[in-house]
Amino acid sequence: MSNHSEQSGPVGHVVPVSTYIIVFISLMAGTALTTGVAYIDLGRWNTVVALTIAVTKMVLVVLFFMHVKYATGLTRVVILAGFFWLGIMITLSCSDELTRTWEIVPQGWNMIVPLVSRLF
Amino acid sequence: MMGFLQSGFDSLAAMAAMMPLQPPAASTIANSVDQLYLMLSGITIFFSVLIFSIIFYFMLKYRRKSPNESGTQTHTPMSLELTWTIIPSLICVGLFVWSSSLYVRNGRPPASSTEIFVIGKQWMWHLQHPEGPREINELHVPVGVPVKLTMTSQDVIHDFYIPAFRVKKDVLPGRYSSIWFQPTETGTFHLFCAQYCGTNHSEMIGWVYVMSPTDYAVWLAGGEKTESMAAQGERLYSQFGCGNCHSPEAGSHAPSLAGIYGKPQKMQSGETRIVDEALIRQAIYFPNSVHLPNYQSIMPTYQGQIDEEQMLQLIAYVKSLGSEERMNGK
Amino acid sequence: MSELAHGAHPQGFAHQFEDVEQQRDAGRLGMWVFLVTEILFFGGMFASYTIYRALHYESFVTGSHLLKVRFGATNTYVLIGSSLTMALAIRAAQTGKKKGQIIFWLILTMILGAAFIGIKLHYEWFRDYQEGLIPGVQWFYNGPHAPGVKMFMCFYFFMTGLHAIHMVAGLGILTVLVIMTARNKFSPEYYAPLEISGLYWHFVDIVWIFLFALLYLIGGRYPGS
Amino acid sequence: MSTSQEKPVESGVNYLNATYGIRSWLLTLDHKRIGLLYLGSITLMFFVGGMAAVLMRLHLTEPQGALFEPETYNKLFSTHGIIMVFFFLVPSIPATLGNFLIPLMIGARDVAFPKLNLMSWYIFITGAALALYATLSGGVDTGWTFYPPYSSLYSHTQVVAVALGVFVAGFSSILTGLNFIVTIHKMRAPGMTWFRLPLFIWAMYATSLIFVLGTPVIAITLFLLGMERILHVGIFDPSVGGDPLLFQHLFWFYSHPAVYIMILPGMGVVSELITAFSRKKIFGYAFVAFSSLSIAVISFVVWGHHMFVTGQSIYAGLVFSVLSFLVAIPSAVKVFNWTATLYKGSISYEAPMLYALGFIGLFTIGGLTGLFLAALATDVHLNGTYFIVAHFHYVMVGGAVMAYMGGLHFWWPKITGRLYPDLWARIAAAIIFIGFNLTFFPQFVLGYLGMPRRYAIYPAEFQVLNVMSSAGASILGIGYIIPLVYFIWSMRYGPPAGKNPWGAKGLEWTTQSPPLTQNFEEIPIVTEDAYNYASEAAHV
Ligand code: HEA
Ligand code: HEA
Ligand code: HEC
Ligand code: CUA
Ligand SMILES: [Cu+2]
Repeated sequence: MSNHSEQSGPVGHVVPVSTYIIVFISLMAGTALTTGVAYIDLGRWNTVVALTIAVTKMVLVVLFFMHVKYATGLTRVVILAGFFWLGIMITLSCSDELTRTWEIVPQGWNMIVPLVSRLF
Repeated sequence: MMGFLQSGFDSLAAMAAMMPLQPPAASTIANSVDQLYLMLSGITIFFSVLIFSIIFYFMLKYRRKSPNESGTQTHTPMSLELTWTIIPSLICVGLFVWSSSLYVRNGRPPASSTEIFVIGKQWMWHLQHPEGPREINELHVPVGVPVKLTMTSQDVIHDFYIPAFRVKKDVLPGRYSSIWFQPTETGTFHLFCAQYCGTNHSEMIGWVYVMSPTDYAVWLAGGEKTESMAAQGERLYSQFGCGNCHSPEAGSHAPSLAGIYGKPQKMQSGETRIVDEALIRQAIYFPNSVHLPNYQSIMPTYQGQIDEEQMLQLIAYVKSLGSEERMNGK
Repeated sequence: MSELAHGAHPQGFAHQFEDVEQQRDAGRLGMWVFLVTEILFFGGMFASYTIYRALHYESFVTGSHLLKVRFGATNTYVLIGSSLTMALAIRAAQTGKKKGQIIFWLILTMILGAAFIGIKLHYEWFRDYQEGLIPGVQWFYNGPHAPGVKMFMCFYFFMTGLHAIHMVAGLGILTVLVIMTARNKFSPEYYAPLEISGLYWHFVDIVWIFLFALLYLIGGRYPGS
Repeated sequence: MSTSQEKPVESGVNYLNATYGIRSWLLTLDHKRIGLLYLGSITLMFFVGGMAAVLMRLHLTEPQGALFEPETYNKLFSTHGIIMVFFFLVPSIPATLGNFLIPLMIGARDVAFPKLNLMSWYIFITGAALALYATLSGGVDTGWTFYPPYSSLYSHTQVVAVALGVFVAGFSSILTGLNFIVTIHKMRAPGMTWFRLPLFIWAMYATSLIFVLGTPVIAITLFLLGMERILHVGIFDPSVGGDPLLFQHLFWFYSHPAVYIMILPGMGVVSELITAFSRKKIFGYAFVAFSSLSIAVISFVVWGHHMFVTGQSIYAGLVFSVLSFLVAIPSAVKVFNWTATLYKGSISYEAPMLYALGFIGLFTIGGLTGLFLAALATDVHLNGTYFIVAHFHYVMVGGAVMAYMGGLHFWWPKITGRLYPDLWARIAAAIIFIGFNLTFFPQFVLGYLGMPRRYAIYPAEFQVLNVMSSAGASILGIGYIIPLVYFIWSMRYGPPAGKNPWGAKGLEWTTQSPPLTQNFEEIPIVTEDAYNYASEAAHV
């Protein structure tokens, strides 16, 4: 057969309840943290922190609630492809939208810094 | 018999005249574009002929002789695969370098260009010369002088296209785009709208008249007398009370506009932008989004009060403000 | 032919497959591929959002401050809770618990999901409506950065709206699952519909995690931001 | 014409006559029947779109326009483009031949999700019905590209209804792509490893990737456009700080890859045809297979080449230009490998082969003229002119439609169990080839001369070339009607085809024609590579 089992055993991987509870508590804590941090002045870093926490939460959900930690390479490739393509879309449209004010001859790489920082 | 042949040639010639294969090439960049075009045509013809003839040759040589025959199995030499991967890649690199450098070179207007302003709207072209004259669907320019067009649209996206000059650019609402050209011969050339813009898109066309400098001077002088664009802009400037803030005597604190055009300007965000048409327009329509360090955002928006044409005149005026003195001299 | 005789297959086995395992793998892969399409579906909005936010940063901050963080955060907790109960429902099926237990977790998930929508409708959208913050429907805002704020609110409503539609669809799916469980369709050998719906539910949760961070918390909430 | 000494249809039962009645078709879960449902629907759409083309070409015989008001003309080319792209060419090969052949070729009983498959047809029909309804009740005049702010704020036509139709049809693409990806991953017969797959399967796999990764984006884009039009709240409206070019980015993020949705399946078909009619293993199997994948991937990073003159930043322009040249390389690899496959083959010239060879030639021309457009300096002149119209008809009609016709002719005996008259088929292929070139070659010249596209009236000096083009279009039209006639004729009167009339390789030719509902009595075990014509005398 060409098909291979994605997970071991006939019933798939059973995750212990304790793991679920730990993940759940971390997610709740993450939400509290991200809301709390928003009330502290970190300047541009506010967004960076908020996004980092969001990504961490997403990874937790994907790995444990969605069982990707126990899944095959194919599943992971599929997920990564989704984010990679989203990345293509954002990067290349920004390559236009954020460089329109550039002169024909760029004024040097120092232009990039304020440009990238505008994203946050 | 001769006569018959002659008339045959004549009608062929007439056909050829009716059916040219190349548009007139009437600007300084036209020939450079045509050369690239010819090279691309050469490549296309070469590969098409190559593929077609190989196919025909194989078709004849290896045609099936008996119904039960099967092909002689060949293996795939790696070297061959690499050859026909690498050669097209090299050709592509060459084409990219050629076409991009040409594009960048062709796109940069000489500093000495005279500037003409264009507004596209459904379905006509409004043009205004800095000296003041306005035109609709017609553009008069002198031969041999670089001309820069600064263009915007009042409604949808249009596209300003002069085939004989090989220039084209979309004209967008809310933005300025520009092209430039330097005509090399006098004559009359097509002007097209090349971006679909609604019902009469195909009638949004006109003519470009390239004239000798003397004819052009006569044309400029003729017609009804008009103020220059900068002068019209100056009137608007006082009419809308810009000077109430933007002048040294004014009570409120606003930056001086003298000599700012074309200079880099530091924004509050830390970014540096060149003061160009777009920035001036943005400052007038969306003053909130142009934050200068050391200034309060007190400038009101003029959206809805100043139209695109007046905006261009104001810009022409701001551009004309060479130095501090000129402004104070008023 | 498969070594297994067809008669030996459990409930829910479809004829085009060779065995249960192949069917389960196919279903799982199919769901993941579907979720990738969802990533790109929402992604079109996220990409536009990113660009406009870079171009109109201050308007977006102003707009963000019009949103009600308290309810956004509450809803995040609610959704995370629903993800946990969903995971537990599947676990109950996996480990062959009584169907009552599976149904209990499913219903709890539905209650949390419905609570999310209720909070959203009542405390956010309805109040936004009263305050005239819905572009194109009811719009009174004329504070600073009005055009950009309007743009931001468009993103807010489109993104949370699409998300809410996904929630409603999720509730529909959960209803079907409850019925299927009640009819004894699931066993530790066959619980694919539960598992696959779970993936969907968690995905919708993840989208919200990002919406919360990106819509409610731009530029911080501290005084003077 | 047939080399087969087969007995006709062995057992009387097959997927066509296994059950009877309208219900058995409308509720079928058989991938082969669903393929036929699609075949019927898209053929209808093709003739609707073709009718619009014929009217356009008639109108353009005179510079002032022979038939219509400009507004009507605008609606015609918009309808033509929208129907041809979204309702004919995008679903054409995948939904008909793909549906029919994928399970047969990989040795499966059906696709992974038959119900989804049927659902995708109903979704498609709903979208198509919406689009047709909108066309009849006023039409749409935005062009197939729907650029705002014209489409969102200025057009007075049925933009929302048509956009909704395209939106809905998009979901049928997504489901088809999803189904194919899972089927190809999970349903292959024992021994059918990835590198034994027929190249058609590789091409369908690459196409499905684009379906799945690209289509959601056009859906959300049209959704935003619709909201902007209905609520007058601007996402793209420049007067509130929106950017109309953002729409173009999102639109082309899907629509550029979509042009490879149209060509990749065609390339897959051609790989099958070339090998079958030269009775040879394909030259460079791995190269052809991987070039499909690389085309699919690279196609997602070149979309900005449609925006060189629309005001995109010059930096983005440079990036997109170089990437567009890059996407030409895998196509070149394919063309050379097909040509080399003919070398020392045993070539015969039945109609499918004629279409395949026509494809190679016309796709080469169409593809190479794509390079004129990928080059920034020449694109400035050629953008928005008939040169582009010629370019894309060479790749879409000369390429994709040719391949589709070739594929239909090749697998028709398998689909219906009947043979069509090969002489007529060859005549039609020749007529199509000639008519096609006469229609679209003059348009290259027109474009270079500067004639803009989407023009209802045009300067008189372009008339001669336009008349040539219109003449070609009528020949082309006749060329398309002939196959319609003999295909219908053959369903009733065609001689039985037997299992394998062409002596071709591939699992689908090991089944009876037409196949059983469950495809195979017993799932085959694959032990050899694709196109293994060396293993035995070519025919069975
Ligand atoms: C099936 C559809 C299809 C296909 C396959 C292609 C293939 C290509 N297209 Fe085309 N294109 C369209 C459909 C398609 N296109 C459509 C519909 C539009 C217009 C949309 C609209 O505006 O309405 C368009 C417009 C379009 C533009 C935009 C023009 C503009 O608006 O200004 C550009 C620009 O780069 C472009 C480039 C290319 C390139 C580089 C390829 C390449 O993939 C081609 C690769 C193939 C080859 C190169 C030939 C084979 C190679 C050889 C024989 C070997 C020799 C090769 C080398 C030396 C490199 N196309
Ligand atoms: C899959 C894609 C596809 C296909 C197959 C075709 C097929 C054809 N197209 Fe199409 N075309 C597009 C996709 C396609 N086109 C797109 C995307 C555009 C851009 C739209 C836009 O600008 O928005 C376009 C635009 C376009 C234009 C430019 C309009 C303009 O810019 O003003 C023209 C002009 O000649 C044209 C002609 C044709 C012709 C003659 C055919 C022929 O091949 C059609 C042949 C078919 C038939 C003829 C039908 C069958 C026969 C009958 C119905 C019987 C009656 C007829 C006779 C007896 C003669 N097309
Ligand atoms: C009420 C005072 C006021 C009025 C009236 C006013 N401005 Fe301004 N303008 C300002 C201030 C303050 C700034 C600095 C912007 C900021 O930091 O927000 C400014 C900035 C500008 C700039 C950008 C300057 C730069 O260096 O980038 C331009 C251009 C400009 N104004 C033009 C005009 C024009 C033209 C008018 C009349 C139609 C006008 N302004 C009316 C106060 C005013
Ligand atoms: Cu203006 Cu087309
Ligand atoms: Cu493209």
